[in-house]
Amino acid sequence: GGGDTYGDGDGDGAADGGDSTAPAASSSQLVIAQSSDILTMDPHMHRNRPTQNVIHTVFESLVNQDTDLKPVPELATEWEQVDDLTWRFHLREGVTFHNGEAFDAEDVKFSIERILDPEQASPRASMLAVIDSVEVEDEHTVLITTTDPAPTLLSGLAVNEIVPSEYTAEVGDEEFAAAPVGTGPFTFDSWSPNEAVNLSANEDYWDGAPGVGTLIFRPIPEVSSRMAALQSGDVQIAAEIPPDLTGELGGGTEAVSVPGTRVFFLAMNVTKAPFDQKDVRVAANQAVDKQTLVDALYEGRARVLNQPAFPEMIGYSDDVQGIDFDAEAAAQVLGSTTETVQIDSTEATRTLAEAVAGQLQAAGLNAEVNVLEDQAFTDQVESGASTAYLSSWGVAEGDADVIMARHFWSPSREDAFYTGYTNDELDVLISDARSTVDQAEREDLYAQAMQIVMDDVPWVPLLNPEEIYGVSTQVQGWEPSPIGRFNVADVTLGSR
Amino acid sequence: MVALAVLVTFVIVGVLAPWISPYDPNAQNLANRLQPPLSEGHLLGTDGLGRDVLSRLIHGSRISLIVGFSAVLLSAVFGVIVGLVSGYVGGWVDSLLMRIVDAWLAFPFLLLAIAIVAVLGRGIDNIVIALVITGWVLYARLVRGETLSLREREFVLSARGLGASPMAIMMKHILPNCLAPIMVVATLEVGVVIVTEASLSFLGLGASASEPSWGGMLADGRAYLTRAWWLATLPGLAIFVIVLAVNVLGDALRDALDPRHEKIRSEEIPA
Amino acid sequence: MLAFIVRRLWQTVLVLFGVSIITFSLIHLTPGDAVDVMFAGENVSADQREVYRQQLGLDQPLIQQYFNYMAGAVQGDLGTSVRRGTPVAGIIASTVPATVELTFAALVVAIVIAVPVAVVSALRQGSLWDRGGSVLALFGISMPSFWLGIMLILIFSVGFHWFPASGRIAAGSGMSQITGFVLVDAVLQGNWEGIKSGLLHLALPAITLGTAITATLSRVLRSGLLEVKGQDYVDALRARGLRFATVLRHMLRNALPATVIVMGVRIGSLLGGAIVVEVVFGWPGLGRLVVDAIQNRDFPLVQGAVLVLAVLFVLVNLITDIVQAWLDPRIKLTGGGSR
Amino acid sequence: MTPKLRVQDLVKTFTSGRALLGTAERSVAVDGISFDVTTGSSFGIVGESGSGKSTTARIVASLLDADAGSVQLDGREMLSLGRRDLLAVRRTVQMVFQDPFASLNPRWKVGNLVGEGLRIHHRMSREAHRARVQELLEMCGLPASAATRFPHEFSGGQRQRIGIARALAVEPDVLILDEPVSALDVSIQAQILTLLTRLQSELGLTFLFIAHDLAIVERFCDDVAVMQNGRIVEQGNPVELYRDPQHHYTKTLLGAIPIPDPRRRDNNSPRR
Amino acid sequence: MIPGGPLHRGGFVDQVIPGRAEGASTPLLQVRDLTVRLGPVAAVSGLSFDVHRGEFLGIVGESGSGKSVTAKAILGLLPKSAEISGSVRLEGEELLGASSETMRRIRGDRIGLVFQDALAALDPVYTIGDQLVEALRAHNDVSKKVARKRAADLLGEVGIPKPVERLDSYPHQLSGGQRQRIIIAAALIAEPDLIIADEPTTALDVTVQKQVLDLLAEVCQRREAAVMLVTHDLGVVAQTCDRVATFYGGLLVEEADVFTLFDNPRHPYTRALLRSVPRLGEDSPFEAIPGSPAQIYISLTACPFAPRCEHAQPVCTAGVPPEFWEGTHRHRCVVAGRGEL
Ligand SMILES: Nc1ncnc2c1ncn2[C@@H]1O[C@H](COP(=O)(O)OP(=O)(O)OP(=O)(O)O)[C@@H](O)[C@H]1O
Ligand SMILES: Nc1ncnc2c1ncn2[C@@H]1O[C@H](COP(=O)(O)OP(=O)(O)OP(=O)(O)O)[C@@H](O)[C@H]1O
Ligand SMILES: [Mg+2]
Ligand SMILES: [Mg+2]
Repeated sequence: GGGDTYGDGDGDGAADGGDSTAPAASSSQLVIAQSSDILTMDPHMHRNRPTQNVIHTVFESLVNQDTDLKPVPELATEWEQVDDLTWRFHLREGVTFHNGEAFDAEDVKFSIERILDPEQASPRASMLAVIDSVEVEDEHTVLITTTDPAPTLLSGLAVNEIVPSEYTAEVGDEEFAAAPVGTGPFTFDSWSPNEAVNLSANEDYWDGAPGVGTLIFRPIPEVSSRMAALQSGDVQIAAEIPPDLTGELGGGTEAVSVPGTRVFFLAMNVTKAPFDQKDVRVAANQAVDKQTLVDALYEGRARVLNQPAFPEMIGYSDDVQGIDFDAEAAAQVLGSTTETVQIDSTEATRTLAEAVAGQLQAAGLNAEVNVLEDQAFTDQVESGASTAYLSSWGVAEGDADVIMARHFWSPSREDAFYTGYTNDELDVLISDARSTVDQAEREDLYAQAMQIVMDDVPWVPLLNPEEIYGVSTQVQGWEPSPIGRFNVADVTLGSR
Repeated sequence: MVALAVLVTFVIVGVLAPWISPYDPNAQNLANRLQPPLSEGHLLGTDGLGRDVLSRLIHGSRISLIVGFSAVLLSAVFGVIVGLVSGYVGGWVDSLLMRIVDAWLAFPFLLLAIAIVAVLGRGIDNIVIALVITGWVLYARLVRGETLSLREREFVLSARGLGASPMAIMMKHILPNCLAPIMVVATLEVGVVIVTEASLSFLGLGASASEPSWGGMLADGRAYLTRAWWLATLPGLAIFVIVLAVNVLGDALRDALDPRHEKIRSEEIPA
Repeated sequence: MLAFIVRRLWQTVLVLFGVSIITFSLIHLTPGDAVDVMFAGENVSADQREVYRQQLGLDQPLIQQYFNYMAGAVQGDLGTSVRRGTPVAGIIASTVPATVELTFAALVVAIVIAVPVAVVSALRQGSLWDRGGSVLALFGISMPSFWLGIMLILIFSVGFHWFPASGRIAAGSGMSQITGFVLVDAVLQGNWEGIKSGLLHLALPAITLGTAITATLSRVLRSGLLEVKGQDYVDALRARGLRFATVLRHMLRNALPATVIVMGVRIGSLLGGAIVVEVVFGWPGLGRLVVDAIQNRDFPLVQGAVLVLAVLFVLVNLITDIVQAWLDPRIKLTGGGSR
Repeated sequence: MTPKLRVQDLVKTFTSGRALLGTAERSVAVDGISFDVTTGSSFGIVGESGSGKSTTARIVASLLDADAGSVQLDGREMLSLGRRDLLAVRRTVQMVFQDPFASLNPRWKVGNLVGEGLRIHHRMSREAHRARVQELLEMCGLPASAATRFPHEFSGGQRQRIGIARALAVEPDVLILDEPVSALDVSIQAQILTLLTRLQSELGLTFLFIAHDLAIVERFCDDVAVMQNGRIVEQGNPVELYRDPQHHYTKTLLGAIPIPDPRRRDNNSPRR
Repeated sequence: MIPGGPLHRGGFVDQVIPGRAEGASTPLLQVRDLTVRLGPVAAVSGLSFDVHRGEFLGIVGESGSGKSVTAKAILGLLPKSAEISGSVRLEGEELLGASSETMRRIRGDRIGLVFQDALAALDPVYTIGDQLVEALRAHNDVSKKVARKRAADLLGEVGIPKPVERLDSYPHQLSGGQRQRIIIAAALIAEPDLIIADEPTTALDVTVQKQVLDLLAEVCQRREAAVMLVTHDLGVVAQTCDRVATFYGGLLVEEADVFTLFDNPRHPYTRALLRSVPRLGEDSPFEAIPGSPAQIYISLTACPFAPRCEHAQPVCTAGVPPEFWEGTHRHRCVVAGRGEL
């Protein structure tokens, strides 16, 4: 439900918000603009990244991810693997929820079971589906058992927050969403849908009181407006700034970026002409000048990919032989194709798709971009109707499994057709990697898998752009996270 | 007359696009992106992918003109018919039609656009269909309102007395008397429709991307307002010129149809 | 009169019924459902999706789903948003005031600008004033809202810092919601800062949204006035030596019916169609809600929002019909064909 | 022999005032009138302004629904005709409106206005059509060039003649004339009335003739009804009726006729 | 000062047009050489006449002869495309080309116009009460209530039953005669000095007609106002007017005091017109002037009546006939002027 106030804190004049003298830390106000509004404040009842970015300032998970996407302690201080199927987590002591309820093992058990409870119908259930049971060992220790070896359990736990067992059970789901209570650095005040989520500092936060008194999230869907709001001083951090617009920032604002977790690629349907020919797919890889794309469209704020993974990912391999740009070689093969190829895309990836299509065209492949509405696009590619499509896949978990098991593993063909590519050898490698908990061994398995994929080339891996934020120079002590979270507990506001 | 010339020029440009545009509108040159107007080889500069803006404008006139005119024409014709029938026949027919209009208006245009694109696929023809499906309502309401007033006028009564059929009364007596507002609205709608196409692009539902449209160019250019003003300004200007030409023509037509318009009809002096 | 209104409101029920059916069909014609959207780009197997569909009742036959929904709706329960898990009624209720507020403000802007322009243009047809007014109006029509909105923001928010770039009221103005209308609430609470802030926030979106209507309004009104100008009774009024303002009032009243109808439809489309402006200015209105809901395939929310829009439209059209009949006494509200 | 036209107990009420605001009040415009008109005769209606003459005319012309009563044409009830039959009736019954300008579509040229009835009821070649329109205009004393001009470019009397030409174009059996010559100078008046008389004797037309000029009615009509307050207060042969009026109102009416001789201004005349 | 046109001779401009014998004072309205062209139509040609306070000037003439156009021209109400020349003065003040504010003050207050077409002259969407009240308040500083009362009284005076209720009616709810009386009331309500009544009683029965004429006469007498009465009813002319002017083809063909005109008309058109008058109790056939009505295009070059005139001579078509004066009686017939009639 919506909040019942328009905002809290003390009235900071609207237009002159940015120009006012720096307020004292406790009363200072940090406004963050994202492109979309949250869906709910119940951490278990959504599957939406902007929502989680906000929720994670109020709630916390057992583990967090650092900038290299590696798991680090949050509400769990330590963990160990008891056996292939059992994990033990030691919980942080002396943590209380915003309503005063103490955080303990019961809350962890309650939260995970709440997500998995079919009655609850949590869309997050699939993320933790591998969990068989949660046992309370003692007040500050829990034991998690999985049905199968679960190498990605930690990344699953990192994105699922802990809610207070007593309070939640007492007030019920609806009331809980309206007045959520977590352990995070900020407490929830109000939410006016499509307008603002108002939070204030949790003075009793276990890691010390935050540096700002109020934290406000505002949804501003239009990029230009988001940047304008930043520049006019209405907001201090604006997320999702397209790289080619970073040049527009300045005058008290700057672009801050961090390597992102998205893999952009051109997928080719291996069951349809002309991509049923491997040499055509190879040629397509040769035809795309990724560096030029990075320079022109991303102002250099992206990395060229030679495999369907970026360096921070578990499973990325330096040894993989990618395919380099070679216009002449490409032209030799593509020049003899006759088909007109529709490259499906959504509006979000249109420019990149057009640029790639342009390069393919230059090499002799008759490529056209076909922009589809998001769901129509999904339908198209999942049903296998698409000849080629340009898309991206988010890998916030930092694990190659996310891509490999979804796009190149035959069991997943039932869920989505995508390129229709299968390879028995590859299937075995991926299956093995999925049931191995030893990370080094997994890395090795994936390295082999990557090479097979790059030999058969159902994809043209393109690039991995940085996450760019527009930030007011007022904001001090903030570092963006690759997965989009706002770790603003330590942020303070200086004068502009 | 100038207006007519402008309009004809645009149509000719649209028709001859493949022959007169200096470049392929989709030919990219990433090395040569965001060139300002009057730069070498590109009279009106290049866009974010290094495509020639002039060529895109020339090709874009096709879609924009087709969308603008066909959508307006079709919705006007359909809407006028519904409005005339509703207003003149009255009674339950009117109630029914107007309730349909109410329901119609309530419908989110986007939902319709998505559904149409989903069922019929992308392309300007489908954009036109979506625009017509939503557009006729305006004319229907307008004409119905005018008809309600006109049908009580004595000259309608007198025509009825002469034995004119309802059809003839609607078409020959009522319609000419509400043509002026229809014309004003229709000529305005040409602009509205072209801009709506732009808004669809803005919201990610534009025409097929392989054909440039002014609306699409404008929507793309908005991000570059400070950096490359020409990207949004030039297609905007093109739309403005078209809208202006159409409206000036509409005004002239309106005046021509107004028997009281003050001009000396000297050609009517009998010998 | 009363009977007329009662009958119209009764017909509204049918309208809503029709709207719900069409919306329902359309939403099911569109590709994908809420579950697909929710899990797009995630490693969620088809089986898992199916399970979730069952939990939400999306696996039931369409007719069944429709009847379930309508059964609730008839009892005033618009259902729960699939995406947000909160009751649809509450979500919509929180956006309607913002929408109405913006629409109203845009209308005020349009009237304030368009009426004088139309009057001067019509009276001095063909003059420089007339041409200037027309060009201005057409300029307004040719400028897409997103472009104008962004320009205004760049100039007045970023450049001069006169107006805020987005939102409805300064974050943290300490005002509680009573009616949901920012300005009304601010006045009720005597919160001057709130009034000021509310007005400042409203200004740019209202101007942006108002520009397009201004053009329509001024052109349609001008045409109406031109029509009226040549009528004998206008000469007759002048023959009585009436003041210009009085003659003008007569002309306006005669020219208004068509204008009112066109505006009625336009206001209608503003209510639901201010999407672009809402997006540009981060305005929490109904249009954006509907677009989000459509994109998320959040069926109950779309359906609920469309029903609310339908009610608003029916009201607007009812009001324009009444206004039209009030303006022109020759019109018979109750209709009915004569021989 | 059945009369050409039989009107019986006709009643018509109007709501006046603002129906919208609920201040409507009903007023009786025609209050139970009856009369017969025999084929080939002229029936005059004179009477007080606002007494329901035009209303009666409209009902008889099937342009307005009556509240009660009957109108029979050749013994056939007209008030309950369906659309199709109505069209046939319109060929036989035509009306000339009291307000000529309002009854002419301002956007039509006079040639088309006059030709409209022709086009509907008499298919003919374009040439014949034009010639006929020309003829009608000239019959009514309008120049042929009138065809290409719009109604607002004509004087009051010219418009009135356009209205007459328009009705005559249909070649009806029954012609309802609502003050058809009031805006004409006496010479043109005479021309039109002569034309009507000629048509009547040639084609056996029946006229329902509403007028204020008692002298014209006396000469033109075979019967006359005097109306006041929606009722016929007196009816009969005009010559006799004038000679020996019975009803008080008829007497007043006859007494108020201005005599076209300035030497005969009496105490009754406005300026003595 | 006033451009001499081809239509008059000599010192016409300075010549006092003889009005009533005692009319030595400046006339209330002085029209000189008024010429109006409407598109191709020469509606009025070289028109001159005076109207004095306290008198009724009757204007008769053929339908389409320019009577209404004259009335509108005096008040400056012709369409912009009309080509107008000559002079119209109200107590010395030139009205042709006067500023719109001057005209506004004069209209309604000094000169009231009763339009010929009553329905077209009423705003269809305002009640008649509103329209009357406005007409009064435009020139008199009275409250709405008082104005309404005056309006109702005036409606009563023009013979409209239940005047107070009628104030709330709309024009389309009235009968033709009722509307006509409304616009008479609208012209009278601000008590103008000159009332131009364009066929004000055509739709009225004779009793109401008499009531209305009585009212005009009363106003004329009480306020020393003048009335220009355009009518086709020669009975009305005979009973009310002091002087009569006859129009034909846009030309003022004859003017004389009412007795002279009826007793001794000089112009063949006036004679023919008088012959056509139907009289009660005479059972003669309707008598029309042979030939068809005049419609003058571009400009007048001959006597417009010549084609229909039984006395026509070659001189009649040689040019526009000049004015002939016989005391206060003037006419434009060359034949009559030569005494050959
Ligand atoms: N707006 C106009 N445009 C063109 N011609 C016009 C216009 N108004 C009037 N006329 C012509 O001017 C001439 C004079 O018209 P006017 O209305 O003065 O006649 P009138 O003497 O008042 O006749 P009536 O007795 O029939 O009312 C007519 O021939 C008429 O056709
Ligand atoms: N549409 C209407 N609505 C309300 N009242 C009306 C309407 N039409 C006519 N009336 C009233 O009905 C009565 C009769 O009108 P009608 O027009 O028949 O009179 P009439 O005899 O033709 O008078 P006139 O000689 O003045 O034309 C009048 O009192 C008039 O006010
Ligand atoms: Mg009448
Ligand atoms: Mg006239």
